[in-house]
Amino acid sequence: MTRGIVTNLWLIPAVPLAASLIILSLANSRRSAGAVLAIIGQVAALALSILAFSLTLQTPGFRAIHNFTWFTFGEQTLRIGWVLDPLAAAMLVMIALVGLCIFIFSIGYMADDKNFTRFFTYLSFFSGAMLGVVIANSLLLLFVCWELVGLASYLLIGFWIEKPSAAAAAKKAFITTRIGDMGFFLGILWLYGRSGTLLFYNDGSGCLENAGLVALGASATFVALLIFCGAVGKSGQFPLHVWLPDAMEGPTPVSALIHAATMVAAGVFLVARVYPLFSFGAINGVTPSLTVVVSIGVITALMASLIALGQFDIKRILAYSTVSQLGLMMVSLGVGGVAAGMMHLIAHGFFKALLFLGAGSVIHGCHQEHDIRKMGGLRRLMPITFLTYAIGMMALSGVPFFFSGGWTKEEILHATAHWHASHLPHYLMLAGVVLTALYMTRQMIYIFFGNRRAASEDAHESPPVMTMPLIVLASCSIVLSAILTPAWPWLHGYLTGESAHFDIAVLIQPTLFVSLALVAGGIALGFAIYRRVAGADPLEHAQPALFRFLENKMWLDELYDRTVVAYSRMAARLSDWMDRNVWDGLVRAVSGIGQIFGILTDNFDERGINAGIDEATTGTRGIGRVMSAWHSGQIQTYLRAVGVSVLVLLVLYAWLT
Amino acid sequence: MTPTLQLFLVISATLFCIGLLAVLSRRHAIFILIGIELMLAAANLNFIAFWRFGPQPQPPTGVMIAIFSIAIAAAEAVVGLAMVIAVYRHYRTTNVDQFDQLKG
Amino acid sequence: MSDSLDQIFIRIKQLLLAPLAGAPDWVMQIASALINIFALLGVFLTLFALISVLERKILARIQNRYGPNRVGPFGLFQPVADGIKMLIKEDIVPARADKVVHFLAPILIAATAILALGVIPYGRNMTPFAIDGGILFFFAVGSTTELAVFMAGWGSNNKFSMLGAMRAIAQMISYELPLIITTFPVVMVVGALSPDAIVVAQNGYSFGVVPHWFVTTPWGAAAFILFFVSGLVESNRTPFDVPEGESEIVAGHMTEYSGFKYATFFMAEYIGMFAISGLAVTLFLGGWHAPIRGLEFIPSYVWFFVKLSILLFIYIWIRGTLPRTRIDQIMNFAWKFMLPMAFTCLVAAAVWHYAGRGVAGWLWSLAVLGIVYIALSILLDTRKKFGTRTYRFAE
Amino acid sequence: MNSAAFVVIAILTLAAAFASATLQKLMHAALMFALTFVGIAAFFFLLGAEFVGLVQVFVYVGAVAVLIVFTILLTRRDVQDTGKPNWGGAIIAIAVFGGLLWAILKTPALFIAAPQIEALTVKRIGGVLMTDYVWPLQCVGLLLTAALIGALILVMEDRDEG
Amino acid sequence: MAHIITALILIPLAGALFVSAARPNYSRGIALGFNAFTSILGLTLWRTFDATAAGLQLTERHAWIPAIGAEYLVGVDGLSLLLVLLTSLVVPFAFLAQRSGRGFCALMLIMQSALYGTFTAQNFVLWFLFYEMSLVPAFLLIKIWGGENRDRAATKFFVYTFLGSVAMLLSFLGIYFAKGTFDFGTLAVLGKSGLLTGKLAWLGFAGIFLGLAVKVPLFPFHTWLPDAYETAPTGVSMVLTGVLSKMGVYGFVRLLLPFFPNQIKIIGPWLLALAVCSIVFASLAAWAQRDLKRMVAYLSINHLGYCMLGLFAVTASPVVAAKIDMQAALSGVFMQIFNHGITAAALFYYVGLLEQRRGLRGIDNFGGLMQRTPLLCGWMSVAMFSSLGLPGLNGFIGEFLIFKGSFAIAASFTAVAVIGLFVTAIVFARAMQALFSGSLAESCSAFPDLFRSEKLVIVPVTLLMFAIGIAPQFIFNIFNTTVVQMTRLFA
Repeated sequence: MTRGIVTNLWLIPAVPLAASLIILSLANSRRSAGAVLAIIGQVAALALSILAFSLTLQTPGFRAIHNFTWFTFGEQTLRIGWVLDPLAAAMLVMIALVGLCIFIFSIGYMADDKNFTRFFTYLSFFSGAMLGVVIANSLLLLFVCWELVGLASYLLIGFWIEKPSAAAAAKKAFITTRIGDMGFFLGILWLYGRSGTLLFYNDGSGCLENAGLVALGASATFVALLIFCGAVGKSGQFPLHVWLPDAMEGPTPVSALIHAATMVAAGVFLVARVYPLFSFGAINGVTPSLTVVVSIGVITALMASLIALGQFDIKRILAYSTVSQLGLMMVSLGVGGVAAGMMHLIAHGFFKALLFLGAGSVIHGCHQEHDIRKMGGLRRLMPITFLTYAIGMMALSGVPFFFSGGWTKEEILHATAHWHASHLPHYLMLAGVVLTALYMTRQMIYIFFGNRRAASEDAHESPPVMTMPLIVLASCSIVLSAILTPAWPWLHGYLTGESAHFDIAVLIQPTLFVSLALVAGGIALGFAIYRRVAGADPLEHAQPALFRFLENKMWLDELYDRTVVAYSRMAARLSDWMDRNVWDGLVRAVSGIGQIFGILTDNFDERGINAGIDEATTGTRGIGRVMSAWHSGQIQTYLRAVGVSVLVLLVLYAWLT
Repeated sequence: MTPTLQLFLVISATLFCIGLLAVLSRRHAIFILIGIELMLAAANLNFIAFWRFGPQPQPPTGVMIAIFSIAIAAAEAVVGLAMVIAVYRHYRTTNVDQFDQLKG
Repeated sequence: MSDSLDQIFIRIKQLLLAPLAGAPDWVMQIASALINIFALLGVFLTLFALISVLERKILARIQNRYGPNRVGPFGLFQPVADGIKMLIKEDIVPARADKVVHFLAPILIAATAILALGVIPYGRNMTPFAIDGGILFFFAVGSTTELAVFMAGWGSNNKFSMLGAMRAIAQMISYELPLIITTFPVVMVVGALSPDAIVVAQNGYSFGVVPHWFVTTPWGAAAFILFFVSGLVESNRTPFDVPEGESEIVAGHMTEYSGFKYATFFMAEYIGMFAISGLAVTLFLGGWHAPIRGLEFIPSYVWFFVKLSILLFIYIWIRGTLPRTRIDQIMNFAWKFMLPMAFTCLVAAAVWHYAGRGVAGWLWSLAVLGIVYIALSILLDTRKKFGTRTYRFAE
Repeated sequence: MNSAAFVVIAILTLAAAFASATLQKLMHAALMFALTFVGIAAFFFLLGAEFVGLVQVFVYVGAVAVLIVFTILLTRRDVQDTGKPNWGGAIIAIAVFGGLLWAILKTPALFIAAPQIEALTVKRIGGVLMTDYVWPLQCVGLLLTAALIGALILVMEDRDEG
Repeated sequence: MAHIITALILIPLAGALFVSAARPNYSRGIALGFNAFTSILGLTLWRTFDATAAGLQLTERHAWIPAIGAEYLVGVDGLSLLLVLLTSLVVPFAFLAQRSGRGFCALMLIMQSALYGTFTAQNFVLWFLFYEMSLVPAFLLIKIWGGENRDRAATKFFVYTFLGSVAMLLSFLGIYFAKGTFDFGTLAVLGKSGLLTGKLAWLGFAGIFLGLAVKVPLFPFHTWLPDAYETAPTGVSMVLTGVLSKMGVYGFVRLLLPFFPNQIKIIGPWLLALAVCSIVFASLAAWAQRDLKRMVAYLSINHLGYCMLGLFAVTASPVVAAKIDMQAALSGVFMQIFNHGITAAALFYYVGLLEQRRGLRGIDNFGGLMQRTPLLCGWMSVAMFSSLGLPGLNGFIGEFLIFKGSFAIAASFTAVAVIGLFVTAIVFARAMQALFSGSLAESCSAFPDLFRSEKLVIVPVTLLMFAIGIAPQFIFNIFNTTVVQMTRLFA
């Protein structure tokens, strides 16, 4: 039974891909058929995922692989394959479920868009690719799906192609992720070169298994870091995060699906998947690569949360919150809490999707208005959206008890606390928690509390097709907390393979109380600052310079434009100039020399040879005339000459001997 | 004065120079031919003399050469005289100095 | 006995030489040479005198009249009379003639004629001068007669004599070729140029009756005839005596000569005739061999002179019967008939020799000669040449 | 090889040769030419090569002299060969004679007497001619024919030329 | 079946004759007919080709000019067959790309026959004959049917390549006098122990290297390519980039690398540097281009740079490479040759379509095409992504193998070369943004979308791209044994 499922594990990504191909071939007008097909695809994928998930429940630490040859070059064969293990199964279910909700939501949201069918093609293509990433057993197959995911995100961000800003954002996303991918590609090459295979698990000889790791040896850290570049690019970590906020140009369901739940999570999933590389040769859990991961994670988390405080676009705030949450996940992975990181990832997938869809329905309600300063007091106008949004907000800021986010955040703080290298990340993360709570409450207040402002005059509740997914996602966030509480860490056990047993006592932990206090403090602080919000943002009022710094996203974009982009563009112009003038110049110089040489030989020929030959001819003619005088025609003169010459010869002979 | 080879050579030399004299100094075409014949005869005399005075039991090459040269000289004389006649018919004179048509 | 008779003259000679035995050998050589010369001259001068008169008598007989019979018995002393007449006659030399050449011509002609006689074997080892290349000597000397004739013609500074000399030379030169070529077969068969060897090669008789003379072979006969005709022409005898053709150019190159010079010309002509017929005898008629074995006892020189006189008779006989031929006919006859026939004799001789010299060879060579003769006669369309003259009277 | 004959012949030949080279009268020169060749033939006889002597007489005296004489006749109408023979040629001839003489007298090896040889019979000459020199014989034959035809063509009077 | 290669070479020639004789308006039809015929021949050649046997197959050997060692020897091995198939694919593709008169078709057919000849000839003199034969039609095609300043570009192209080939000829003469044979097989075997010695060896190497480097084109010698491709008509530039540049790479694999192994080892790093330069500088230059055709031209230099990187890594690197890396690099190079042939041709085809519609081909002359001609933009973006090296399409396979191989052997160079990959991505992203996105430019408002005939051309090619991208085994089977044999030769 297991064999059967693993061998055709490929069906899970294949169904959505097939769906997208079919929808692509449909004419643009067949709107409903397209949507239905996409939904069916997604449901099928979800069903299969649940089936696979149920399979992994049988034995703890379950792992089934199916490898096959993709192609043979020369005498070598390149093998790829699928793997089914708790990590993959959990991700499969999360992606499928969240994807389904978003599909349903986007039916409503995109209803009045003329390229409706094409949207669903791209969505199902994306989910297919994402599913492919999750189940890949070879780093190469993972990379292939990784790139397809990048392509899907490019297409989706630039969906409204007529908007130049969307196209620019798509291009920016594509290129920045591509930079990360290049690092990832080099990592793959290095790994393949060293360990001889790219298969993760190949019953003993895989690159993540002992044999492969030993073959890697010292270069494991470099490979890990290079692969981490890919993760940084895709998950929008510190240096390469600039594309994520711009990616909000795309439709909200896109942002929800891609920039909240799935794609950005791929980076974290990647680090989790190749964790043995990172942790190879770890002395009590600390390796250089992991420390790098932690430091990047910390920087990203703090920076993003600070910037979120200064943003006014509803979706950008959420984007920055995603960036900071991903930073947090990276930190948890870095400090060794893989299971904690994954759990937070899954939980975050749900409530971030919820928040995005909430924002989507708010925007839909406020007639495409994005600026939170123009909203307010939607509490009563859009009650369902308000309620679900509040639940999402509570989960995100880490309120424990009923909300999944809280427990996972708690778990992560627990892991950072026990990190041997240093305690700094632990404290910084605590600050991160406060900041998260702060900007979420700011957003809540701006949108739902206070009196209505311009855009929210005639706001109205979104139709059920949009509110239903919200409710589902909200309920999921709450239900999920059940399996996440340290009291009954079922998911943790599932992921790490240990058995989970119910124990309320675990709850009573000092860190739990500290985090609770921090969250409450954060919310209280938020209310304190933004209670009477009017016109200008209080923070801006208090610290204008700092606020403008944050609002402009720490001028990172401008920095990049002025440095990296400018220099490379200048390099391009330089090489073009070099090409046009230097190398071509060389060729022209050579041809010039050739011409000069030609001219030289021509003159030489004209003056030197011709003139010389003319002289010679006149000279010979003169001699000729002299000689002819000798030929008088008299025979006897000739004979006399003969006689004389004989004589001369005789005399000569005589004189010589 | 028993005839020694040297004597014969002297005689043939004198004959040769008389022939040369005739060729160089006489203006009449036929005399030139006579001169040439004399010179050839002198040469023959030399051949036979050397054959005769040469170390014996030798094959008669000298004689052979003399015979052949006589034959050839005869042929040459015939053609020479024929030419003299033909030239005479054309120039109406046999004075050699007049035949300078091949002047350079 | 026959041998002693045969060698009588040689023995006489040795007798004459005996007193000089002690002298150095060049003296001996000169003495023997002188003896030979005197003997030679004696015999042939008397023969000349005899023949000159006999010729006139025979011609007369042919013309049904007696000949000179007044001087001596049957006119035999007529030559003495002529000789005295010649000596007495005035010796005229043309005014602007080239005196030296005029004077030298007759001497040269006589000398060459006599020289030619020197090499002919008159009897068994009775050859005055036995030169290895005797035949060649004979012709070499024969060829100088042309020069002498020319001197005569040129020396007398007379158009007629010049023309006569030209004709004589032309005639002699063109017939010299057939003369020499006809001797080739004999020389080749014998394998030697000396006359003695040729005569010796002709001894022996088959069936005792038929002598091995070359004339008995077909090519020999043909060669003999051609040789004889060429001999006629060489010595300017009728019917080829065009140079002295009285009717046309007086006496040819001898017109300006009179007296003793004319006599020497006359004598030279006869001696030339003797020489040619003597050679004909040695070459074809077996020299001094007897016609049949039975008659070998007769001395060799007798046979030689018998054959010689027969030939001379034929000369005279021809002179008496044949009319004079035109100069161009002579020329054509020489080049178009004589020369090819001479070459055929040569071929016939070769065929005869290689067919084993027997009867088969005889027949083969006869066949070759016959074929060529017929072919030539057809080709040469002599009819037109010798056909009857068609006279065109002036209209 | 008696020296008396040698001396007589030598004097005769040289005198005749000199005469033929210098006599003003054409005909006399031609005749003297014939006499010279008779003298040379005598020399050959003296040297034991009878055959060559005979051939010499045969060819030169018999044919060439006659031809020369005929040529003189055919070219009679030209002016007599007036004027002294120009001395330039004479000087050169004498000089060459001097040179040759010097060469002959200088080489001592020539001062040898005639060794004894067996007679050179015509048969032997014939034999050598027909074996070793058969090709040259054919060539000379060809040459003579060519000369014959050539001379004829040169001399033939074209009917239409005159 | 014995004379299939000669038939392959002669049929296009016969076609050229036939076309020049036929009526002008039928010329393209006839040419396509002949192309179909040669393609069928190519396919039969592929079917009869025994992929497992190493060494030359279907060889035909005839005495040609024995005096100078020139022999008509043609034969096919994995690489040659691959390139023959590529030619029979690209040339009809080029015919379909544009309207063509009699002269155009005839010259293209002659060029096709020359290409077949070059890829199958095994004797240098014969190879050189076809090598030059392909040059002349290319020159004429550019000169007569080219765009503006075509004369200068055509002459530069011709003289430049010709100079290179002269150098190559001279060095081959040196080799001939040293070894007395022109046959590639024997020379390759002799090559292991060094064909020439001392300074002469370097001269010989320099001559052939110059000749082929100009043809590939390798970095410093590439300046003729942008001008030539820019002015050349679409069909010609498709063939030029699709197959003619492959002659250079084929030359490297067949001639230079086996004949001068130790010379290459000595200056290995320099060669690798050159390859990397041509990758990085070409892609950077492509980014700064304003003319689409010129941009694609630079990109084809970049892609050929990858081939050269792969080749030099295998042969030139001082490091003793593992068998897997050499085979990976080599098969990557062969795959890249084939793929780039299709993709570059496709790109030129699309640029040609755009040029037909707009009359201009500047990157700023278009805008928002996605709204007006979605199909054209869709298919064109597929071609762009394939050229970009997006996995799932054919470009990626070749590039991945090349990078895998060369990274293991020459890590530092490959690392720098990855920049080239990245910049290509930027170039295409910029191009897509400029062409497809934004508001529909009024100049392109009247653009017709793909006609049925154009669809018929594009769809099979793109499907082939996807097929190779997803299941490339059927291509690998062609040259796997050749790769194994060559790695043994180069090791």
